[in-house]
Amino acid sequence: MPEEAPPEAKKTKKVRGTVVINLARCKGCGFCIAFCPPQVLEFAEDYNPQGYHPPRLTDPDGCTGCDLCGLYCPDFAIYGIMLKNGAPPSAAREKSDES
Amino acid sequence: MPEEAPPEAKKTKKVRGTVVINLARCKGCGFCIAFCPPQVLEFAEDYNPQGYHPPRLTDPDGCTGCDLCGLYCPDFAIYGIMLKNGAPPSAAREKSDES
Amino acid sequence: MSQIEIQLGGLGGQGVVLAGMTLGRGLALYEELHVSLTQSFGPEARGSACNVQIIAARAPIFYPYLERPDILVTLSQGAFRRFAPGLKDGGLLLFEEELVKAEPLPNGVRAYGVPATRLAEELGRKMVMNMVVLGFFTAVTGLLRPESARRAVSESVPRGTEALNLAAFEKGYTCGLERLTAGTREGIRVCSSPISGRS
Amino acid sequence: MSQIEIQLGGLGGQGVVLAGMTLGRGLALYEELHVSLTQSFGPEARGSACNVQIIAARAPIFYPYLERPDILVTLSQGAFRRFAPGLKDGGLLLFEEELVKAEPLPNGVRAYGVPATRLAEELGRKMVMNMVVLGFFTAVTGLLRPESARRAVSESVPRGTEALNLAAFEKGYTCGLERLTAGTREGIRVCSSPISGRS
Amino acid sequence: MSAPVEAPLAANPVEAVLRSFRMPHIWCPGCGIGTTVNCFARALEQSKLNLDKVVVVSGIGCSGRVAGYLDLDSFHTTHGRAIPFATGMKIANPKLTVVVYSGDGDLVGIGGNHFIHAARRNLDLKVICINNFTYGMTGGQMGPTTPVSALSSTTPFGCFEPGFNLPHLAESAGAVYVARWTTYHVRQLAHTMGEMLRKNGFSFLEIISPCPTLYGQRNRLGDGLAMMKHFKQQSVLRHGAPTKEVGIELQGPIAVGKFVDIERPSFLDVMNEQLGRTLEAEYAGCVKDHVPD
Amino acid sequence: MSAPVEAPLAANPVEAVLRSFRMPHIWCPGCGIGTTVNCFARALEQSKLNLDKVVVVSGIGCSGRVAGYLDLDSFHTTHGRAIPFATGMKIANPKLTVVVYSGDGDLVGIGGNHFIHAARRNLDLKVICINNFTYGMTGGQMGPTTPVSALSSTTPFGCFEPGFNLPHLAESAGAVYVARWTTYHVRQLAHTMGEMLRKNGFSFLEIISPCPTLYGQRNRLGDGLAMMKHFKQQSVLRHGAPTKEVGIELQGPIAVGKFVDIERPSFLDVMNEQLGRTLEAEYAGCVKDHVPD
Amino acid sequence: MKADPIGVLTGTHFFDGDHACCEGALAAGCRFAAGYPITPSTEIVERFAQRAPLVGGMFLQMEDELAASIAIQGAVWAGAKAFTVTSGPGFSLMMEHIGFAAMTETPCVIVNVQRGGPSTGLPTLPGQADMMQARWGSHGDYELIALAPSSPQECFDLTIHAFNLAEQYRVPVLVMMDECVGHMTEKVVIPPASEIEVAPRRYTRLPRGEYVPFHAGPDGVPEMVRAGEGYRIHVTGMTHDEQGFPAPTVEAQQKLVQRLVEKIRRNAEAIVRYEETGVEDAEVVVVAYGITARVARRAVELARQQGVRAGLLRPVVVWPFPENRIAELARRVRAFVVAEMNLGQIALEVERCSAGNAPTVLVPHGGGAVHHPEEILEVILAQARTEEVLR
Amino acid sequence: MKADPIGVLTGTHFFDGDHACCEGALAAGCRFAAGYPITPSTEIVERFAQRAPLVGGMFLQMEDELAASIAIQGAVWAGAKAFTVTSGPGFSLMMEHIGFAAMTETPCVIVNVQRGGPSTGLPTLPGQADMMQARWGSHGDYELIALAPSSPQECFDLTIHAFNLAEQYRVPVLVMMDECVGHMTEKVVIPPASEIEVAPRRYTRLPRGEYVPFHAGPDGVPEMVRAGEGYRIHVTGMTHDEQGFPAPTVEAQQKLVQRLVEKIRRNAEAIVRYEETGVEDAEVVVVAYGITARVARRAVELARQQGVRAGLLRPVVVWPFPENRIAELARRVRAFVVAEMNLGQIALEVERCSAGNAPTVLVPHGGGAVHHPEEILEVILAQARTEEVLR
Ligand SMILES: Cc1ncc(C[n+]2csc(CCOP(=O)(O)OP(=O)(O)O)c2C)c(N)n1
Ligand SMILES: Cc1ncc(C[n+]2csc(CCOP(=O)(O)OP(=O)(O)O)c2C)c(N)n1
Ligand code: SF4
Ligand code: SF4
Ligand code: SF4
Ligand code: SF4
Repeated sequence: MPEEAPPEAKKTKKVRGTVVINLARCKGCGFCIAFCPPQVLEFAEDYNPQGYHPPRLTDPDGCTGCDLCGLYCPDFAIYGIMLKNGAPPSAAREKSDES
Repeated sequence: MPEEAPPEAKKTKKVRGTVVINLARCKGCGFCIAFCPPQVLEFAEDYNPQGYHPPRLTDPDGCTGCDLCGLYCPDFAIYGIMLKNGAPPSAAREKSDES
Repeated sequence: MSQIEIQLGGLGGQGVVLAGMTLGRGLALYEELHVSLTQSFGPEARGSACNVQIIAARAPIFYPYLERPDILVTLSQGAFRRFAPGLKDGGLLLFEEELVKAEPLPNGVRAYGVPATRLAEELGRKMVMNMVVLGFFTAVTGLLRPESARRAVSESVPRGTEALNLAAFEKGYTCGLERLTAGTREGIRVCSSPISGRS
Repeated sequence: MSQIEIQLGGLGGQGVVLAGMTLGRGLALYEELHVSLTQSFGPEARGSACNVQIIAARAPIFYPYLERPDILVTLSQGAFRRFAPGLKDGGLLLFEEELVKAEPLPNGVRAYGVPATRLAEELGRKMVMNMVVLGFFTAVTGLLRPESARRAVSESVPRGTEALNLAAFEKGYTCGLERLTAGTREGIRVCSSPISGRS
Repeated sequence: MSAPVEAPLAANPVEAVLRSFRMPHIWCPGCGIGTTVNCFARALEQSKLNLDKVVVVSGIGCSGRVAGYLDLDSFHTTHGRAIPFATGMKIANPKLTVVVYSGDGDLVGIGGNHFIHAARRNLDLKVICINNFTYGMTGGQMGPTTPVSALSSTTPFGCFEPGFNLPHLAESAGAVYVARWTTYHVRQLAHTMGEMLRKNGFSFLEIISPCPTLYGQRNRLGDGLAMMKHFKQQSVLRHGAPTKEVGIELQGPIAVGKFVDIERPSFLDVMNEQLGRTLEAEYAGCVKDHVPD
Repeated sequence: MSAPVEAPLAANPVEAVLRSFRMPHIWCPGCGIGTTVNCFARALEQSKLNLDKVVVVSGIGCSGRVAGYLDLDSFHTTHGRAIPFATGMKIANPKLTVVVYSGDGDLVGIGGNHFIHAARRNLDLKVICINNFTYGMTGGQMGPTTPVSALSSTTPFGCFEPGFNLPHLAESAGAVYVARWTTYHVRQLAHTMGEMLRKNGFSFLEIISPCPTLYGQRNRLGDGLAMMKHFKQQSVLRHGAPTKEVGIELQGPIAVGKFVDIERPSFLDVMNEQLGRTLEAEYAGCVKDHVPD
Repeated sequence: MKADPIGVLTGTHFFDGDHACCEGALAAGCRFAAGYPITPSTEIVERFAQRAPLVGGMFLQMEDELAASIAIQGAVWAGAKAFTVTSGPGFSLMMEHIGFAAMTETPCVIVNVQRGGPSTGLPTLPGQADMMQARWGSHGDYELIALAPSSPQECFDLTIHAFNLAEQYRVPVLVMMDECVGHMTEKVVIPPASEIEVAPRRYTRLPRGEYVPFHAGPDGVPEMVRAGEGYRIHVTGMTHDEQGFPAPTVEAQQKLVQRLVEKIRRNAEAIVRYEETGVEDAEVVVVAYGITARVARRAVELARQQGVRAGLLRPVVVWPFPENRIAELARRVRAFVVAEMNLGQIALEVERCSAGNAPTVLVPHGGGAVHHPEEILEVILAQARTEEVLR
Repeated sequence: MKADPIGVLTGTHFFDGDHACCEGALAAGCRFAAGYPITPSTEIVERFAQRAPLVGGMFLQMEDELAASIAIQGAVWAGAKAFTVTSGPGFSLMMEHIGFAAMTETPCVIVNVQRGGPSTGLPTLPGQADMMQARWGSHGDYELIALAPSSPQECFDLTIHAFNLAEQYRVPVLVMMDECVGHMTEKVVIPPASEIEVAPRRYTRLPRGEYVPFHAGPDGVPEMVRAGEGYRIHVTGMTHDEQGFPAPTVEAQQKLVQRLVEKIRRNAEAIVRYEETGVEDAEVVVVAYGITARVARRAVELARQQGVRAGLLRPVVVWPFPENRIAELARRVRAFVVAEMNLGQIALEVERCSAGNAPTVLVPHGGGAVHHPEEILEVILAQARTEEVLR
């Protein structure tokens, strides 16, 4: 159940996941930030082209890549991925703020 | 409940009720006959103008005037009345087979 | 006369429409005539007057409604009352003799009664009265061959009831032949149909 | 010129329509002008561009649509981009200076910026930015008397929010007076309105 | 002839609320609809209501013809729309007692949406539904209550969709009074109708009724009388039964009785309360001035 | 900028079933509809279904726009009629997996009749209903789920008719699978949607979803996030609860869980069985030849 | 009869057409509205929902348009004046009940704020393509009245007029707005109640025994009663006799339907209303209604500026159509130019009525926005120069 | 393409129009019908329910006409040919979905067996008063095709034709029967399947990437796909672009609606079909359709017997209307006499198209029965003697 903090959230400080954000799509609802189990997201200060504050990752090490942000995001603007050995999967090369 | 034979049905042979039949309206469904608690109705032999056999009272003394026939008749063609002292109520003078 | 007009009238539930449809079918499919059958129900859906009108002709029929029927079949007093006056001078009337008192008979009309209900009841099913009438019609009018009519009957009635209905047809047919011999009420036999050319 | 054309553009949610309605109300009811206000939403109901068009005139208005606005108010970059090119030569542009970069400015257009969002935020409610703009408009254009505008404001905003909105109006109005004194970007003050006759 | 006594026909208790001049009615021999009208007439009489204030609204169908035979203000509306018509009427004049009297096809076939929404609103309507398991007026097609495997003119090989359990549907949508009887249960019908006339809120009565012409004969249930006897035999009295359990199949028991009779503020009660509380003295009352008593 | 890693956006698990070129979508900030689409996308993916055979049918409304954003064969029909459209589609090609995805106003407001009849038929449709307690697309009017005393543009003094208890209605009409979650319950949603994709028969999922723009703000429930938190707080897990007990009020608990999951032969099963039994070899099978695999 | 002051918001307002329409209904004495939300009409009933409880009225949101369009008729027979409002798709759903109202002679008002169609079309953008539907959309023969306001003020005025006509002729009256007029805001002057003429329901004074519910007077309109007054009437959508009972016969049909149609056709000259500008000397007459009439008026002005004698005929009442006036004009004008926000509807009527005496040229528009005046101007100029029929 | 023999009941039959219509649908390849019972149309689907399971088809009885008229469209997009049947009140309820079919270009057939209206009217008796509704009953601009059979044989033939036209133009096609034709029984010849031409659906051959769902070829008709084939199409009743996605703009509207209308208007000459009898030398031309055409034909014969050169023009396709033919004839005939079972519908079109060149005289009928031929004859004779416009 989402409300339980998953075990990975404990401060093991090993990069196991990260999020990919499509900044342009974000409408700043804050769902991803509020419901991130390890609480590693916050609003960025800048506005995106739509005039909203998208999320940003505060603690890259804390992200577990659980993709709960991805499930919550009503604008398909963010998702989490698990990383193997702390590196993004090989194909992970595109720009994340395509509009 | 209709299925219980009312106490009046016992053969006390005192005229306590009777039925009034509008012959022309009858469509011969037989409801009145089938569900008459003292079973004092039967089909007449003649046809009415609509071509149906209306009911007739077989045993005038048996009728209790309970009006169950009246409740059942889908064509408003019959009803029962209680009689005081074996006589019809004073106004009871019209012809019963008006069409 | 290039066409013949037939009307069948009765009460809803008497099977008038089925009788008409069967007759029409026999004429259309097995006598190779052009046939137009129309029906009208009474205003209310059930239990009221209904009638079937049939035109049979050698040429295509455009106007499908009767002017004045050559032949009228009445199965109820109401139908007789309503339609008999419209019968063509010299027309033919068939009627269920226990349900219809064919009076007053329009001038010049020849009439044949059939105890169709009773004949049907003899078969145990009042319902097939209409096929008795059809048999009677076939015999009396000679408008269609009995084979044509029989074929139409077996195709028109509900599956499984063919035998019963055919039996009814035969009863009516036989009765018709008898009555023909006996003559109409006026003692005049119906002449051969102008369009079928058969008697 | 017997009429003046005003356009207000922005994003859904910025209160453009309410600002326009308030302005229209002030002009129509308290300046005794004929006013026609039309609005268009973007294709989608929410979050997209919307704009209000106002015509104010001394005579009855038949054709209620703008040809080329005399005055344009833009609260979003999109609105500026879309509508600024349509502004009349010598027209007047008002814009939210933190949301709109008023460039390129069409030829001959005089422009005044207002930090409406910030002024509204000073009041604690970003929402009332539209009333700040209205105050600014009132001051800069002189099209309607501030009393007329104030009355329109109190009648147009949701019950219970009158004070807040009026405060926003005053902030905008004051700012407008200041900016007027400071001059437009081209340093030319907007001239008195041809139809109001007031400055 | 065989009537042993010449009595005033007008004394027939139903005549008082019947349009006798329109008899004979259109219903077939052995059709149960007329029987229910008898019961309704008795219920009306016993209710002591001012009949000038009682309105009957029907849709279209054999059952929908009830309105035309009752000597009340009566409205024979469009197919399926008796309830919304009645809704407008009741709200515009809350002093009317508004009875909706129609068929199952009309009320829960085409009219199903109005049925559930009216139940949800709990507007004070008395809905009497003649369930004959078929569309009678149009010639015996399958309907929303036709049981699986029953024959009808549009299911010549047997129906393959189950019919509604109407009491269950009514209750789940919000009805506060739900009962079912068959046309065999004439006294109970009159009694239940009487209760409905007194109940405030959406009340629903399903009456299982014979359509011998188009349902009975096709399904070998015989004529009207045979069907009545079948009802008698199959009925099981189950006052208070959970409505979930009272579904009907082609053969099998027919649960009858009063299943639901609860209190829940009616639409007009809630409305007056809500508007009164919010608007206080400003609330002018509902469509007030159209209704001289 | 703040994304710590540049990763393929296409890797977003929803992209595979999304029409990304149509983004941004029309839904407001904080609207829950998009969240449900995420869950649906995951469910689809995990179902291992051939997505070419999955069809989504919507009615009209904000929720009704789902069809247009999903990269499936998708049909954006008329208001309230998604279910009958889907019915025709499923019967004409039983090999399609037909999902009806729409709003509460669409499905049980104007579309209520189709809803109950489809449930009765138990045709194999997967009905996902976004319940935001209001008519979003048209500007926040009262709807069939708006609770008593809630404010809406047509109930400016508070709503005075209770909303439907949808799970109860669905079950009583005949649904074989009934569940409810809120948009807060994303994993459960994906799981339930997956079950529905496998279930044969009429299955129904109600998703309580925030409409901050038109319902939340007007009713002082705050923005989308506040509403999500409210859902989290108010939700009570009640798998298997009697649906009668799961009605929702303006404030108060929201029962969530899977309430009904029973077996009952589906429409097509009953049909094939019935026609097969009656017609034997003559039965040619249902709309058979239109469906090359 | 004068309006009941409680419903009249006397004063000068800045209203859009939707709000003005609502106030018109209230001023006309309407106390019951039923509706189902649909853009761009909903504002009318939203306002009604706000205002009604304060004046003894009620807005009922129904489950669909079928329900809304019959609920108002229930309310009417209970004694209320009632209306419903909708737009395209909802209007299509009301067709059966427009026929029911016509058949049962139930006075009621239906407002259609036209948007772009067909089907869901352009929900937020204008159209004028339901004009023929307004006349012909229900099955069977019937006649009704349809009005087309051009401004918020007219939305107010004509809504009152609609209620009055409904009562006078016992027909459904349609107010065929368009999104532009519905959402355009202008000054709306609401006079004091004492200056607003309101048609009372034509209630009978006859007692029960003498009253024949569907027996019409010389104008073809029967008197009415309401439920609950002891008349024990019967009302049916079936063909009925004068007593109101089903009479499924050719004769009853002919008598009834003929009367229903004639009560409008015979009174058409009294009902028809149009406004003319510069028609006296016009060689080209533009026919346009609703918002398009205002655009057309600009085009006519521009044409006059160019020396072309153009005029404008604006049907205010669209159904019945100003047949005679068109026929009359046809005999002396060079051409009719019909501008409407559709691909040719009222233009067909103009063409028919002009009987070949003057060509009818349509300036079509698919909807979603008004014409540009230049588009109309161009056609006016072309017609001034030619006599060819372009259609 | 030839008909699939499984659905073709080759032979000579004695059928009424309703049954013939059902057989026409089956012969045309229709394998899905959805409907809701209503007199006098139900026999069509009752037969379909009997026959369909034997030929791989299915009749689904829906909860109402709204559902029936959209369920068939779902079936069509799943690949079936589908139709629904109804009469007056049900037809009114289908109006929204006729618009949806027009907007989404869903080929489907709707049969209306006309009875007496308006409203519930005369359920068992004939009428022809839904003819204008057929053309105009849904909101917004659209065009469709409507046929009017005059005999059971034509009920068969034209139902096939209706399905073919639906496929060819991707429009809803209406078969406007009347109760008389529906319930009249005559010989119906069903040819062998190999002699029945059936229009296949115009499926695309393009692969997914290249296929543009609403991009039309030169005849204005786009190619189609069905659900489940991997094209992942989107279909909406909103104004849409060629890809099929909502495009709520004036431009998209103009382009789309214009095309929807033009694909019929431009092809009208190919679609129009009428039958003429004795028109060549006629001074008076009677225009009549459906059952009334057969009555009119008798009247024409009677007139000829009296030495009056009368002729009959029977529109077989009523919409689009044979405008050009009427216009042509108008220039040389003395008068048109329009006989229809209504109080004036198609007569208005005749009047319009004749452009004042010949008067149009209506022989109205309230419905419930056909005209008596004498009624029509009288008017023919009167017109032969006069040139006055009577209308
Ligand atoms: C809109 C519309 N659709 C269909 C019909 C045809 N119709 C008339 S009555 C009826 C069914 C009535 O069934 P039910 O309500 O069960 O009443 P019953 O005749 O069985 O008593 C139908 C479908 C109609 N009149 N109007
Ligand atoms: C026949 C018809 N009536 C009304 C409308 C207007 N309409 C469009 S969406 C909608 C309500 C949608 O509500 P809901 O299904 O709850 O979806 P939401 O927008 O809340 O997601 C309405 C009434 C319409 N399009 N068609
Ligand atoms: S959930 Fe999505 S839309 Fe909301 S803040 Fe996060 S990224 Fe933005
Ligand atoms: S119940 Fe009525 S209709 Fe039936 S037999 Fe008795 S009297 Fe006749
Ligand atoms: S058809 Fe059936 S329901 Fe209708 S009157 Fe006859 S028996 Fe009654
Ligand atoms: S109006 Fe409500 S339901 Fe519609 S997109 Fe916005 S938040 Fe979502």
